[in-house]
Amino acid sequence: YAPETLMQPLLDLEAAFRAALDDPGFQAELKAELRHFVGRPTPLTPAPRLAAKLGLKALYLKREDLAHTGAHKINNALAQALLARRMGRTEIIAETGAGQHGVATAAACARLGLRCTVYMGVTDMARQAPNVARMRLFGATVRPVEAGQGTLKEAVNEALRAWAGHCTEAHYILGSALGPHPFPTLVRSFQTVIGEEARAQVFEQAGALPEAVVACAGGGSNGLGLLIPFAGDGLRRMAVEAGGHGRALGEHAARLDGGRMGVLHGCRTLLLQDEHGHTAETASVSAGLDYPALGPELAALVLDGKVEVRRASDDEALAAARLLCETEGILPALESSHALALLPALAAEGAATVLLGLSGRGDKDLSTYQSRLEL
Amino acid sequence: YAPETLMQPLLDLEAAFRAALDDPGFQAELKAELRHFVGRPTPLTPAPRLAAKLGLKALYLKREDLAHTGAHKINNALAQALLARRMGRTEIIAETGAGQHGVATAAACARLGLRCTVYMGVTDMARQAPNVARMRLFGATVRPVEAGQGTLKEAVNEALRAWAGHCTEAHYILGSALGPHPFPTLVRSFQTVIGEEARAQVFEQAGALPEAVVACAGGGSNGLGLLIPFAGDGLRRMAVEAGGHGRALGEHAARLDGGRMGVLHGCRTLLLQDEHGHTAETASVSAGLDYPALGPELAALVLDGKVEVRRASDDEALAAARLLCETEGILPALESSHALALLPALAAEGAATVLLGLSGRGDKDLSTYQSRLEL
Amino acid sequence: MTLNPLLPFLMAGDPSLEALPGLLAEARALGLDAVEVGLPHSDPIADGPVLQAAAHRAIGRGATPRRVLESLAGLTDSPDLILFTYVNPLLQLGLDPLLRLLEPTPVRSLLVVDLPFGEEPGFEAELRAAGYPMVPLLAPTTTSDRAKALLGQRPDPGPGAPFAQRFAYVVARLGVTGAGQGTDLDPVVARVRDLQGITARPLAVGFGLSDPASLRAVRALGATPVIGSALVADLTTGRPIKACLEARLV
Amino acid sequence: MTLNPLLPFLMAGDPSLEALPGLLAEARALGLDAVEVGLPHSDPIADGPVLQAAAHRAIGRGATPRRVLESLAGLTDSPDLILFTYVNPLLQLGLDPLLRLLEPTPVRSLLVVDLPFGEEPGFEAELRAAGYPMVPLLAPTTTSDRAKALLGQRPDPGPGAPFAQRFAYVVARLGVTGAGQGTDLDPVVARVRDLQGITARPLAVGFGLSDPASLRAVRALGATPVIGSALVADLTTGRPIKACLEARLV
Repeated sequence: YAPETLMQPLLDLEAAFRAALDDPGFQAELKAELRHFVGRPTPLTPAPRLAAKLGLKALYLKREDLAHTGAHKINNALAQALLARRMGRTEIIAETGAGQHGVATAAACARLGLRCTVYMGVTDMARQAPNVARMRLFGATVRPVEAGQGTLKEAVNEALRAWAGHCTEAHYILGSALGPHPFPTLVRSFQTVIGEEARAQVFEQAGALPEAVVACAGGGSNGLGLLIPFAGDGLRRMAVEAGGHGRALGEHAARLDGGRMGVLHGCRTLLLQDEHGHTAETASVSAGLDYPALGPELAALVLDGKVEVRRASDDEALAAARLLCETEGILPALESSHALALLPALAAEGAATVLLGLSGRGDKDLSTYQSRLEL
Repeated sequence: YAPETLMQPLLDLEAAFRAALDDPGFQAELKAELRHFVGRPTPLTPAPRLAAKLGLKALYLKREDLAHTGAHKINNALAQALLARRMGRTEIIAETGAGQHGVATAAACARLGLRCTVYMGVTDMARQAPNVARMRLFGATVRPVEAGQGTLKEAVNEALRAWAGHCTEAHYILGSALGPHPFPTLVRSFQTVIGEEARAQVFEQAGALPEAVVACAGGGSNGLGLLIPFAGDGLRRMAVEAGGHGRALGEHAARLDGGRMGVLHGCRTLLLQDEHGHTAETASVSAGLDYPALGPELAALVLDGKVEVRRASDDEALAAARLLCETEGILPALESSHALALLPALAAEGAATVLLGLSGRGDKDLSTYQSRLEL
Repeated sequence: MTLNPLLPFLMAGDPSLEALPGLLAEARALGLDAVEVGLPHSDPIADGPVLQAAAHRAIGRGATPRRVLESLAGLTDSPDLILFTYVNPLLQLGLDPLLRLLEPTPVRSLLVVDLPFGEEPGFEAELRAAGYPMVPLLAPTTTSDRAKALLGQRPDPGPGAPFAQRFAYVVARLGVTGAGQGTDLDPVVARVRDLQGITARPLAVGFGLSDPASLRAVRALGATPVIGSALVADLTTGRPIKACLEARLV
Repeated sequence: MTLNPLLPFLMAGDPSLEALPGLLAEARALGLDAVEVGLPHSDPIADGPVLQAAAHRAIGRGATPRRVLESLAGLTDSPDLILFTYVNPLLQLGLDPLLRLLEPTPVRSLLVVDLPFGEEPGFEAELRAAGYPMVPLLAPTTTSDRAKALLGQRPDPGPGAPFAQRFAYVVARLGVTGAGQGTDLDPVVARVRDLQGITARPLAVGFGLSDPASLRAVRALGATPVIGSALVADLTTGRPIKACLEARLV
C-alpha cells in the first residue's frame, strides 16, 4: 500500500535485508555493535518487592531501559543503519513519536557517520523536549511537523514524503513494526533479540518459563520483539495499549476494541478511524503509544487469538510507574508503565509468574511524572 | 578526623565491611544485584571514529553511563545499601552533588526497602533538577542545603551532621572516595569493579593493554575505580580535574596545582583552601567535579607519581562532549567530558591506544549543553 | 484522438462542494476531456503542503467521501472525472456502496495513490468490471520491466475508451505533489520517450509542473500535463478557474 | 576545687572581635573559671545552624584564626579559655606560629572537634608539652572501654591544673551543637554517673542544653553544663552577656 515512487526502493530494501540476513559478516558486525555499543544482552531483573506487593510469586523485568539511548529502539535503529551503510546510503530519514526512536537513530547515524534527519510532531517536540536536544547533540536535523495533532502519525506522513523525495540516496529507518512491507518484517526481525535474550535469561534464573509475558504496544516493535520468541511456549502473551482518559474515539489509542481494519502508512491493520476512513485522533499520556494503528503482524496475532490485548488508562500507567519506582528503584518510561499497569489484573486472574518488558527508561517523561504525580 | 560521636559508628562500619568482604553470601548477593539490577558488566565500546578524528590508533570507552541510573555511582550505593541492611540499618543518609549518587542511593534504597534522605545543595538542585525529581520518584526525601555555595561540600557537611544525629539507626552512604575512614576504602573497594571489567574487556577486544587509562576525578570514586586495577601494568594512569573557567582560586576545582594538604570532611588530603585553612570556593560547569578536595587515596597516588593529574576547562569539556556525540552517538556526562577533553593532548604526546572511563550519561546535563553549546 | 492539452486537478470540497459542479463545467467549456477530482484524506502521504492543506480544509468543511460523490451525482456538463484518492476511504465505504455512489457520477476511473497492483486484487477487479479501472502510475523509480508489468496489469481498454480510462500517469519527479522547485525536465522527457516506446496509450505527466514552459514541453512530447497544486493554490486566492486554466493552455 | 557552675561558649568574631575581651571580662566578673572560645570555621561539621551561622558571620567580618588569637593576646581579666576549633586551621597555621600566637593569650587548652586521638600524634604531643592539652570528648556512642582509653590518652594533669586543662567534655546527645529539642536528660545523667565511676576529673556536659532545669540537673550531678548555641543566639539579639549568663546560673 505504498505510492509507486516507493515501490522499487521497498523491493530493493527487502532484497538487501534478505542478503544481509544471510551474510555472516553483517550478522557479526551487528552482533558486535549490539554487544559493545548498545550493551546487549540487557539484564533480566527479578523484582521481588513489586511482586510481593502485587501478590505475584515472581516478576522479571526485561531491561531495555538499560540499552544505549534508554530504550529498545536502538536495536532496530542500529541494525537498519548498518543495513543502510551496506546499501551505500549516506543519508537517513526517520520519524519519531516519543523521541526514543529518533534519539536511537541519531545515535546510530553518528556512530556510523551517516547524515540524519528526524521528523517529529510539534506536540511531541514539546512534551519530549530532552529527546529533541539529544538528537541535535548527535548532529541530527530535527524537522518539526505541524500538521494534525503534531504526533507520531503526522511524523510518519512527513517522513514517508521526505523519503519519496530522496529514496535514491536516503534510507528511511522506520522505528515501529508498521509501514509498508518490508518494514514490519525488518523491525520485528531486529527486535526479537529482546525476547530471545529474555527467554534464555528467565530460564537461567527461574529454571522455568513464566506463566505470562507482557509488553506495551504502540506500533508493536517492543511487543513483537518480546513476545514472538515465546510463540511455541504455550504461555499467555499479552500486549497493553494506551487506554488514555476515556472510551470514546479520540480519548485513547486502544486499537483492538476501538479500531477496525484499514490502511494507514502502507499497511493494512487494526486502525482507529472514523466512518469515512479518516484516521481518528488519539490520546495518551504516553507519546510512544498514541499511534492510531497496531502493527500488522501484532494485529494478526491478536485477531488469531495468539496474543491478548488489554488497555491501561493514563492514571493506571502513572500509578504503576510510581509503584515500580518505590518498590524497585527503577524509573520506567510511560510506555512501559502501561505494561506494568496490567499486573494487578494479571495477579487477580491467578498468574503467579510474569515476565514484563521494560521497553525504556522514564527520564524523558520526568516532567509528566512531576506534574501528574504532583512531586 | 571525625567527631567523637561518629568514631564508634565508623569503627563498627569498618568491622561490618571487613566481615561482609569475607562473607561469600554477601559477595554472591552483591554480584547478583550488580549483574541483574545494575547491568554489569557494562560494555567496553571501541570508538573508532572519535579515535580517527583525534589521531589515536584506538580508543575504548568504559560505559558506566549504561549502568542503572546512568552512572558508576550505583556500584557503590547498592553495595553500601546491602551492607547497611546486613548491619540491620533501616535508614539511609546520603549527600549528592550532581545528583547521580543521590539517584543511585535512592534507587538502591527503594530496591532494598530502606528509607532514604538525601542532602543536596540548593545550587545543585537547580542545575540538576531532573535528578531531584528522580530521587523523589524513588521515594527519597531530598533536603535542600542552603549554606555556602550550595554544592557538594555543603551537602557533605549536612549529611555528616544528620548522620551524627542518627548514627545508631542510620547508615551514611558516602558516594565519593572521601570522608573519614573507612569510607574512602569502602567506596574504592566497591568501585574497582569498573577497572577490573575494563581491563579484562580491553584485553579481550584488543589483545593488549592500552598505553594510557584516563578518568575524570571529583572525589575520586570513578577515578580510583577505573585506575586501581591497572596498578601493576606499567601504563600511564591519568585523572582529569575540573579546570573551570580560570586559574585563580575559586575559578576551578583543580586540587593538584591549586591545593595543599589539609583536612576536610574527616580526611587529610589535597584541598583547595585559603591561607587560614578555610575551604575555598570552587567553580566548574560540572556539578560532579566541583568538590574542593581530591580523595585521599587518589591524592596519595598522585603525590607518589603513580597517577598523573591534568585539568580540563569548562569549554574544553563542552567541546569534547559535542565531539563524542557527533562521532560516536554517545552523550557523556559533563564529568566524563573532562576526561574526554584530555584526549587531544594525549594524542599529541604520542599515545596511540587509550582506555577512557565514561563515568555517566549526559542526560542530566542537557540544559547545560543546550545553553552552552547553543543548540 | 486529439491530444488532451491539460489535466487539471481539483480538491473536492475546497473551496466548497457547492462550487465543484461550476468549476467542472468551466473546464469542460474550455474543451478539456478530463479532470482529476481529489477525495480529501486525513493522511495524504503522497501530497505536498498545498494539497495537504486543501484536503484538511475540505474535511473541516464536511467533504466526506460520501458527500463528495453525492455532489457529483447527475452532473451533465462535466468532463470525465478521475477520482484521485487514497485506498482506505474506498475500503471503508465498501465495494457495493462505492459502486452505488459512483454510478450516477461522471467518474470514469480511479487513481488510488497508495494501491499498488495486487494489494486488493478482488476489489480492483470488481471495480474494473463495473467500469472503473485504476490508473497505472509510473514513477522515476519504476524500472522499465516494472513499467511494462504495470501497464499490463492495468491494461489500456483501447481507443474506444475515453482518455480518463486509458491514460497512464507519469510521475515527473521524486517526492510528493506540488509546484515544481525548478524541476529539471530532461529526465522526465527521456522517460516519457522511453514509455512511448513501450505503450501506445496516452500519458499524463504530473508532480511539480506548473509553469507554461513545462506544460508546453510535455505537450510537445504528445503527452498531457497535469496541473494540480498550482491550480489549487490559484483557486484559493479567488482567481476564476477560467483564467487559471486559460493561462496554462497556451 | 569548687564546681565551675557554667561553661559558656562564645564564637570569636560574632558579633565582633572587638567585643570579645569585654564579654570575657563580664564572664570572669560573674565568677566563671573558664570559657570556650570558638574559632570560626568554613565547614563546621559538628555544629548546628546557630553556630554555623555565627561562624560564617564572623568569617565574613574577617575573624581569621590569626586575628582571633591576636585579639586574645594580653588579656588580663579573662577566664581561662578553651579554644574550640576544627583541626585544619591549626594545621595550616603550623605548630610554631600557633604556639607563638597562643603564648600571650589566656588559652589553656584546645577542644578540636574533628581530631580524634592518634590522628596527629606529634602535633598533639607538642601542644600538650607546651601547655595546651586537648580536651577529651565523650559521646553517647563512646563505649565504656573507649572512654577509658580516651581519658588515658588525654590524661588529667591533676588537681594542680585549672579546670580548662582537666575537664572532659561529655557530649549530651547524638547530633550537632544546638539548643535542645526537648532533650531527654535521663541517658546523659546515667552516662555522667558511669563516667564519674571511671574518672575523678571534672566533667562538662554540652550539646542541646539551654533551659535552666537542664543546667541545674547537670550541676546536681556535680558536673559543669556548657551553654553554647543558646548563648550565641541570645547575644545576637543584643541582650547583655551578664543577663544571659545570670539567668543560667540559677
